[in-house]
Amino acid sequence: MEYTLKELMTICAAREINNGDIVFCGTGISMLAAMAAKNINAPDSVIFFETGAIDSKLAHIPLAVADPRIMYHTSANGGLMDAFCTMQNPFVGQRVVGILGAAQIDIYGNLNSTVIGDYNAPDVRFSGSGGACDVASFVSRSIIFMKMEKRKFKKKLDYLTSPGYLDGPDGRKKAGLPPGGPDKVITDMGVMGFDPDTKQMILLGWFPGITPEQILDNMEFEIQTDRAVEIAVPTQTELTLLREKCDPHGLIL
Amino acid sequence: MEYTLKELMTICAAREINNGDIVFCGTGISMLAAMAAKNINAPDSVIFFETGAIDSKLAHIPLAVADPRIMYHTSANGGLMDAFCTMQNPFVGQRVVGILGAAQIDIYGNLNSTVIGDYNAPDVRFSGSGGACDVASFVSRSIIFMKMEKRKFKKKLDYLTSPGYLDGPDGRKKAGLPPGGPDKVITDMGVMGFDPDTKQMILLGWFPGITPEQILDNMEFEIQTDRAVEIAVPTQTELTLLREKCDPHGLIL
Amino acid sequence: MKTDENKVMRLKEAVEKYVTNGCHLSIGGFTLNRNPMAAVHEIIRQRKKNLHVYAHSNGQGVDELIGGGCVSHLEIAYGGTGKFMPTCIRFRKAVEAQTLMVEDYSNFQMTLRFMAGAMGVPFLPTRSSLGTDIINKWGFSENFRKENPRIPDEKLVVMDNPFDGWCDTEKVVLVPAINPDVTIIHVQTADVRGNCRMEGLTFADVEQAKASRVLIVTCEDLVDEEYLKTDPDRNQIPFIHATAVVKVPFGAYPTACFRYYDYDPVYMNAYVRAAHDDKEFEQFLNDMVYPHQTHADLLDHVGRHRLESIRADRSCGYAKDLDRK
Amino acid sequence: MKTDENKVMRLKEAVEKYVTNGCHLSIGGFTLNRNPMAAVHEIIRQRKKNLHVYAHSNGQGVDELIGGGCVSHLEIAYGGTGKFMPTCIRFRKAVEAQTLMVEDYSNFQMTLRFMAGAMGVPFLPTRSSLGTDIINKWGFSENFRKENPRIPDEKLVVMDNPFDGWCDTEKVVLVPAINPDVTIIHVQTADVRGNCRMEGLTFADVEQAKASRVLIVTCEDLVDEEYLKTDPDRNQIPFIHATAVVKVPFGAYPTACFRYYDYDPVYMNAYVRAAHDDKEFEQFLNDMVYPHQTHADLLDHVGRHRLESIRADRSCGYAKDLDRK
Repeated sequence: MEYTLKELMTICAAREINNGDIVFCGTGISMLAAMAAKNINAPDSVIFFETGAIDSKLAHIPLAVADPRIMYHTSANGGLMDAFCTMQNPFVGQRVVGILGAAQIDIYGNLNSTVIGDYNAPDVRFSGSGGACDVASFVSRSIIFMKMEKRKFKKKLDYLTSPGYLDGPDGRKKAGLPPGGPDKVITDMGVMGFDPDTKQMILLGWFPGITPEQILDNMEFEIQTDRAVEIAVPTQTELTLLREKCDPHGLIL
Repeated sequence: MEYTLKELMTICAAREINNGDIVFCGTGISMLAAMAAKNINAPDSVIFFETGAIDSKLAHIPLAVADPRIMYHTSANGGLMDAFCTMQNPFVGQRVVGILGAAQIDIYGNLNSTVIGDYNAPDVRFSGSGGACDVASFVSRSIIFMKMEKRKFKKKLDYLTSPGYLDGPDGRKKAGLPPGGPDKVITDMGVMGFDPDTKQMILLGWFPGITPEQILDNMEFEIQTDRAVEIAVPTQTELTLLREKCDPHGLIL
Repeated sequence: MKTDENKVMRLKEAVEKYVTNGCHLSIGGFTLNRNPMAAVHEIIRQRKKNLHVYAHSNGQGVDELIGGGCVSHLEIAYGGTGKFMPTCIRFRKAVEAQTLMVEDYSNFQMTLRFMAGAMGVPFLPTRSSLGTDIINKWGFSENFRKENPRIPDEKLVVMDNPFDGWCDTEKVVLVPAINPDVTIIHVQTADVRGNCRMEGLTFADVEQAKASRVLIVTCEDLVDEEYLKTDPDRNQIPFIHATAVVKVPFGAYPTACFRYYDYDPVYMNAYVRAAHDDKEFEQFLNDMVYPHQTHADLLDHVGRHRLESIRADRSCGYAKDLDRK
Repeated sequence: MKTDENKVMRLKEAVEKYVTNGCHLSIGGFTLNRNPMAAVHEIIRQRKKNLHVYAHSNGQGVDELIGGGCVSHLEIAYGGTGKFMPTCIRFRKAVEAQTLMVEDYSNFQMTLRFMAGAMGVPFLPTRSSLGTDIINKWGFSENFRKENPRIPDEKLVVMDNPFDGWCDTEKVVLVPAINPDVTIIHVQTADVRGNCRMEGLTFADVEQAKASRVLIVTCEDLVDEEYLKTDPDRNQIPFIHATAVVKVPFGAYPTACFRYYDYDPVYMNAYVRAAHDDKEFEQFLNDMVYPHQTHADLLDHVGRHRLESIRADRSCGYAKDLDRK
């Protein structure tokens, strides 16, 4: 069955979500991945928005985390305080999985979504943290969407907006952050994870038609590729459910 | 018109409440005073409970600050966080008047509602602060009900539960408290205020049939009496509204 | 954990499983309203011991737990139920007899402590109690605190404002977070996953619920998930926080439950009379608590007439014509 | 102040009176939902200057205020509106041109800052952002902060946990309180005294409202006090916090208002196209904002057909069949 790159990326992320996970998601592909997981492999995952909605029905796909579509048929409609306290909560916070995107990422999974260039005289200004820094600070596990480009996989970030492992295995502890950190990086060429000891990014898999070398060519820093395998293409079921249940009008895909 | 001592005390407190005041009240005579003010002299005062109810209708007199009667026909039903944050709020907090009671009071209007004797091996244990310490800490002005007894008007409190002026004019500032403090003490023999300079208690008035000497005889410490006058007896209107509108079944009176 | 699991249990089993001797417990409600009394009675019936209880003003429930001999340590703001019991009687007796160790805070401080626990921060700041004995005098000794890893080393910490006078504030007092092992609340409506809807004031139930490792919810009505999700603006606690859900009609009795029933003045007055005397109180427990297998049995003992007298009027949410003397 | 006063004003007067040049302002809503857009347009129309704006993710409103030349300083977590505008365009241009001074926080931090302001404490603690440039890099210089008494001397303060490791926490970051001069929110329902009821998510509107010296409420429906007090569990802001109340139907347009109307994709797309170019954007303001005396005039210009297309379905609270491409 034919599939687009975006569909493949979405399904790769969805596969990382388990039943029981509480999924924090942003706008666009991140929200679609959460919806895909719920419709395909993790029907008992819970979709959760920083704006305060928990377990939204999502009868129609939202175009922002404050879209009125997320307010319909939830467990409780609260506000930002409720949402972020849930993530920082010592019990339920540990069950939250964050799905994030960014402009830049480094080898420890730290993210920049604020500026390119000097912070006080930036070449490019992005949206800023939003809830991303909060999610990356609090939750046990995050999944990051990135486009494979040298200017995005950076040796040194122009601005560290959202913490990954900071500067290594003890980075979070030294800074005072709770445990946790990035788990997967889903790109348009393959999927990365993090070495459990060094907390450095490693290649886990490449997409059909891509080679590990091509991936390395699109990064400023080098990562280990010896544990990587080719990633399974989306199944017909996955694709059908994604297209028909999650985004029938192609608003994101 | 005949009146009881409790009626006189209630009306004395009610007279201290102005239109626009947000009145924090506890159980019993304090709640009745707030209801009396609203029905007699300050129809646009707002009755407010630490449990989270604002501007309750009070169609029937509550017997506790969590009585379901306070939840009926309010501006908003919240919880303790809402209520105490309202009192500590820099804008509306200044409009809150607290009505308090206690087991002991000293010359600076500090209150004890916790223990008699040693804190760790008390002779008598009382309820403890509840919201009283919070109210006394935050609000601009408080009115205190006390029974005139030597063991209640103490040179030194056994336990300082709720701050008055602490140890003098700079007491609150030195401790880090916001401005404010006790305004009136309503007893069963007369009414006290506080000297604006020394912040020490002074006699403002005695009830008909009582002399300033009798009041001093019932206190462990001495207070100035030279500014005191006889207090006006309740008017017929005051008494009628109190009896008929506030407590028709005599649950408190 | 599956998130769609059915969390419905019997009250007896929930208390057996989660309320263990020596555990740290908090209960919802305030003075004479929405205390989880069915659960309190079950705890007394199971003769739980050495509970470390956290309370703001959780009046009737806390006093019965103390009277039942279940509590060894208590962190509290107010022991009373208003007019019926200006000072909780079994609480007062236990403190004066020094059979109960007490640490005093204010209502706001206890609320902030639950809030801090729910927020996942070690403390929250306030200006309440500066200059008072709530800061100066500790009920739990320094030694006891140091030896007990479940409580913080300091009762409270006074700190200079690190933002140099910002908000006209020179000092704040920091109150330490509470994370109870178990919180029990009684709500008007819950579903099988544990979504909760309270009516009227919520007191500090939401903060207590979210601060706790285990949350037991007792409810008047156990409803379809669909029912609660159709009007989510009214729901305060999403199911992700709940561990067990128990349907217990009149589960707050003898305290009130807004829009369902009022407090029972007959019970309250009988309690106050009995509580003043150890023997009479034992007799009270022997009549009202121990002999009943379940809360339904206790309600049978109380009888239809009394329950009818406290039924809430539709128009106002309480029993308008109740004799409350 | 009389508490029963009627606070109803015209929008023009409320903005004239309270939103002064250089004042510190926050607006409610989130990205493309419940921004007080009628008020935002009135501020632009009155050509207010040098506003110091506090925003978490108050997307469309903040970008239009910046585009209208009203804002000199901005403390913000997220400048975007989701899919329509992943990064706010006039915001981005102003930052890159250095005509706007920006200080970055996270959404939780901005929310906590409003909460601290509402609570009357100088700061609140969190663990968010430890180890990041949100702490290390300041947009407002130390000097600027020291010279400006309206902002705290420090952007953030990192502190060791004074309760020695309590809650497995070694460090926290303290975020300073915000007390804006004016907060403007748009709600579904208010009464003449300023009691407010929001439907759907409340975002940080409640904290923003209570943190502010002046609160301007615009509302879809202006109702009898009786109506709101009959169901107070649904009301979030009691009248004691409100300064002015203005009835403005479609007052959040072009952003959404749950159960009333959806966002308008036509407006959003036209805005995005225009915002990329200074001249086209000027034209956009000349068409959509400046020529209209009131919000009703702007709605007339938009036309019945488009407003009808975004009307919320009763069943779900938004426009189910809206073409959102």
